[in-house]
Amino acid sequence: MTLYDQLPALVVVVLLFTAPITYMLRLHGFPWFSATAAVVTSFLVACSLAATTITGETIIYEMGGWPAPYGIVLHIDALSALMAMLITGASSAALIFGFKSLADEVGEETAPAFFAAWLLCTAGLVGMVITGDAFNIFVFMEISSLSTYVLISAGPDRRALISTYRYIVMGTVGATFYLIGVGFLYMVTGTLNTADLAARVGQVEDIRLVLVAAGFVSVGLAIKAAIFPLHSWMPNAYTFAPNAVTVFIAAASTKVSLYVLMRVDYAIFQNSITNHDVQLTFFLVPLGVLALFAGSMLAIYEKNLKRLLAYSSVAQIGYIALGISMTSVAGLTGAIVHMFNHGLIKGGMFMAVACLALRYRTVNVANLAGAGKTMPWTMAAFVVGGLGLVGVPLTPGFISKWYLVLAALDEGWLGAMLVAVILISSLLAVIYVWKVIEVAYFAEPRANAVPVNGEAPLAMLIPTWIVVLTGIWIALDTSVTVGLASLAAKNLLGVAL
Amino acid sequence: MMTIVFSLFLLTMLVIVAVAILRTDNLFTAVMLSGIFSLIMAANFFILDAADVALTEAVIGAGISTVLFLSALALTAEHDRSPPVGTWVPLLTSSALGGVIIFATFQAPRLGDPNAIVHQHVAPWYLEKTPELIDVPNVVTAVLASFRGYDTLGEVFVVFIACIGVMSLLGRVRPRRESIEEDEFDKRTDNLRHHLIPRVVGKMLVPFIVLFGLYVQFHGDFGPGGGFQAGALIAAGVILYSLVEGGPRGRELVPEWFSSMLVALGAFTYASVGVASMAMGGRFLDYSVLSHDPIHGQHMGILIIEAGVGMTVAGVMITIFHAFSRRGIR
Amino acid sequence: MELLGLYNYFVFAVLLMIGLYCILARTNIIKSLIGLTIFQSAVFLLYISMDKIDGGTAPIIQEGVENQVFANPLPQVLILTAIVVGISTTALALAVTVRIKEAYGTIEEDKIQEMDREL
Amino acid sequence: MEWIYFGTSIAILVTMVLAVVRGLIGPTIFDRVLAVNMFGTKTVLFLAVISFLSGRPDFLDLALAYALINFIGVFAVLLFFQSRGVRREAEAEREANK
Amino acid sequence: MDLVLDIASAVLLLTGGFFVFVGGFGVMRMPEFFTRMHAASLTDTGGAALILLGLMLQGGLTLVPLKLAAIFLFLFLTSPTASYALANAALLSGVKTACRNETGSPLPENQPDNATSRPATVSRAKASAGKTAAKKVSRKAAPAKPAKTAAKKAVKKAARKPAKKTAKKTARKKS
Repeated sequence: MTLYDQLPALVVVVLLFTAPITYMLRLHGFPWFSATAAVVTSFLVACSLAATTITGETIIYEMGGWPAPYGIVLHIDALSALMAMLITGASSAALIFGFKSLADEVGEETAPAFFAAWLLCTAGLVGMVITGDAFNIFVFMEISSLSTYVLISAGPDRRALISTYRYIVMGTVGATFYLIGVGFLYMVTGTLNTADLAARVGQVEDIRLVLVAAGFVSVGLAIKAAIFPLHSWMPNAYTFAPNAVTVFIAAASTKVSLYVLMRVDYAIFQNSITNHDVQLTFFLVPLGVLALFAGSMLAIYEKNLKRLLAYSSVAQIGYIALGISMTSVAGLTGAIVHMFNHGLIKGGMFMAVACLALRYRTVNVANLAGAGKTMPWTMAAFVVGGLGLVGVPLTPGFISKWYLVLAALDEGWLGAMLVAVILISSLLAVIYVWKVIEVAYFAEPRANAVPVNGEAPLAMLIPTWIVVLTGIWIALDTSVTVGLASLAAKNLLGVAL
Repeated sequence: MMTIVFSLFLLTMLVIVAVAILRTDNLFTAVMLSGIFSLIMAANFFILDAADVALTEAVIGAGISTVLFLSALALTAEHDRSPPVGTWVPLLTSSALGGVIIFATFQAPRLGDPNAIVHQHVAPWYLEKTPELIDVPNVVTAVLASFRGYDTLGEVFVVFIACIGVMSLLGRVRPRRESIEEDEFDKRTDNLRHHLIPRVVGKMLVPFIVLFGLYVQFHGDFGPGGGFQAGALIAAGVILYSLVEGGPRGRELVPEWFSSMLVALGAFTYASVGVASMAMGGRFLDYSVLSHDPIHGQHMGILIIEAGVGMTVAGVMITIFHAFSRRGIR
Repeated sequence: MELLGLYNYFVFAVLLMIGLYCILARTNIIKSLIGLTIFQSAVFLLYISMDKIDGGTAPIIQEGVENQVFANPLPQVLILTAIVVGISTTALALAVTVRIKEAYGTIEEDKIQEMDREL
Repeated sequence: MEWIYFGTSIAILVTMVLAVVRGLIGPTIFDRVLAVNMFGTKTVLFLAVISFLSGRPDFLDLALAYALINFIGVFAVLLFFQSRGVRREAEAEREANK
Repeated sequence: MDLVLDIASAVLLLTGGFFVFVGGFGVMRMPEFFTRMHAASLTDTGGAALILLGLMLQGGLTLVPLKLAAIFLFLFLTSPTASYALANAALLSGVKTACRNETGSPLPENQPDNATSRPATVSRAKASAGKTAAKKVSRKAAPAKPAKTAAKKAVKKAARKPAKKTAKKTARKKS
């Protein structure tokens, strides 16, 4: 066994292995350093996995050396490699970005615990993405959600506590729903391996249990992914978490649930339930459309900048849901690319917000008057991100929406309506982004406003701009993301067809 | 036949107790009833031939969970003062849920059906191959620690993160109360030292509980038990000591830095077994490569990781209990 | 007899309903958490009901006994995991509850909501 | 012999039901604690008998664990009452001092 | 020999089962807490001992009788301890017993869950702050429904009990 063969396991093992060490060694400054080192290593490993899988290869890694249906295997294809890249990338960017702000918000004493939780959160998300076992997804889902609760509850405001509590309840209900679904699937197939499940679920005679299992899995994951009517835990959780944490979870965590939803649905249910594409459309299209409108409207009327972005995430998740619901290569490509791009955009925007919060000590939109002058670079990053949310050409948002529109045009009258919906919601995005820009650039600061001492520190500004520029680069050179995504989409549908 | 009779009794009780929990507005009553609920559940698991799960549910569900709920209750409130709000929506949601499940399970295989698909595909392989590949009598332990060792690794990290969370939430102490002199307050709330009989009997039992925990730990290959149950039992012993002698003395017995280090050390042990097997040329968590003989390697691996699990679980439960109890006196 | 064999599933459904109702309808945080534990326990029941086999015994191989039928070990392993995950979640949620009580002085969600709205 | 075990276990089960009923109707919390305690001991006995009935007496470990755990639960309850009494006094005193 | 053992253990088991059931019946039917406790704790030990003894006879010469003996020992130690602890707690929180009823009239039902330890609270509060405060406290602490009766009872009880201990304590505190 060469090191190269061990890479699939290493991407998560590095994180898991470092977490207890981070917790145990209580040296000054060490927790941040070891966490960052581990996450960056994991990111590099994920990149090399992506380089392997972009050729269309699927990596199977047998944990413990036990073969597929009996032991747990890691199953890495283009899609999971892309997601692993997104997660570890977002995590390392947020950590590097948070070098200063986290030291502020967390404090020396709780730092080991906090960074261990951070490592485990990343590990949980990556583990969910690369595993090929339905129950293993649940275990890693719980690792990531428990550590997310810990990270959110580290927020300074007391409302962080109540948002954590709501998230715990919703998250546990969601995970339990998923567990029920897996239980029913196990009942009718006798296996837990996803590939094996996909093969055996087709032979089930009585489809009723499979159908209900699909329902439970979808609803459970929809809760975790904050798809519209089940999103209630999300805005407050994002708002009251420490800023760097928000950057990370906004960029990565809900997307992973969407990924699992997509993977489970396409790999297992599409080829076993007749007309399942129609069912999926009926489940996701209304929710997606509602999410687009409701999320955007709520964002327009929101005064708190972080919550505004959180509602905008609700809307953007609507796009991804729409893409998933179309069951076509273009639609799936759009959805996957949008997961990635939205991660980048939102990550960059929340970073900019964190910079603003550092200087202004508030994230109320009304109090940010004059930010365009005092913090030009930060606001510029925010504006570029905002353009990405709207979907202006040359921004990453444009690429994904382009694919979504292309996919929708293939769908007949429903597709035409969807195109209209996408366009309208982009206009709504213009409104809420403009609302912030107007205050920041054109409003006069209030007389009693606290004086702001200039631009954010470079340690925060540089990572922000790196993320923003990566977004631009991805918008210009689409070969990596769109290449991996369309490959992944074909893979998913190839199983289905 | 007998199984069905017993199940009928136990399951009906389960439902009745659950309804009672829902209806009571006294939280203490609810916690007591949920203790009964867990015990019934555990007895039911035993009837259904899941000895390991029954042990775990009893120790964790009925024991540790009740203690934790009571600790939290002592720090918060005792009455559920609010009337249920928006009763219709929850009622409809939950009945829809129940309806869907009853609809779905009508075609499910009945209890104990030997022809059910669950008994056909993967499960027989485990039962058949365990003596040959791993050679421990307890198949559950074999599956838990080796075939699905990666799951168990994840689970150890779940308890680890729970411990981290509780510590970072309750670790910072708040100022002492003012209304009662502190030593008086400590003496009267924190321990049972002035109760002669409970004190004597309780302290007498502590070593036996810990001993029994160790037995469960190392007997886990042969009978019901293993790291989780053992860790929880050992923690229960320490918790008993803390209950009798008071939190400060309990923390003298097992200092907080020690228990929280134990947590990390256990998780670290587990992960390093995996890394070691990678270094020795196997897959992650492939214990066969740990020794020249694969079966011996498996035994060794299972022993070490079960020890890691036991350490973590014991440490977590003790740490969490101490975090709650320290919150109480200060 | 057939229906009796399905009794486990019905109880599972009913417990799930009770748990969910408790979570959704009660505003008291601890009560909701107790509901959450019931909700999770119901799922344990579902899995463990699957492992039973007629005339079987727990999957611990006895020396010198031939032709034993063993229950399915896999659901048991899964539920061992799930139980530990459940207690971890509960412990964390209780710690959050204690902090909520300290920060707000109450553990009734509706009151907390009112307090937050005033801000 | 099997029927003897069966009969005994049914007797224990019925007692468990009675204990649950006492736990449900209360009326004081102490009745409920009593019910829990009694239920615990009955579970121990039940498991002991059942493990003989199913021919696997090596599962008595479980009964042992139950016996121990049940005991800890009662202690926790006792401590809870004690701290509750003091807490209420403190509350009352604070109230009075106002 | 086997037959003798079987019969002996059958007798023990069935008697034990009967005792256990009687205990459960007593817990159901007895009028108030302490008598219920009496029924429960006696049969907890007695019935358990018989059943475990009966099983021990069936165990043969293995580890099994030893484990049963251990269980028996534990129950023998823990069950009375638990009963003692519980009775003590109940007594201290003022659960009424039938024996202490001075008038001889049948007792009113004990106060339900929410009110059990109120008398002590109120008496102490009264000692330190006077009657009005006591009323306020009890009314405030009681839940909506049984508020009136509980408060009334509490005040009555407080008046009846001199609450010596507390008075002393507060005196000490003042000085």
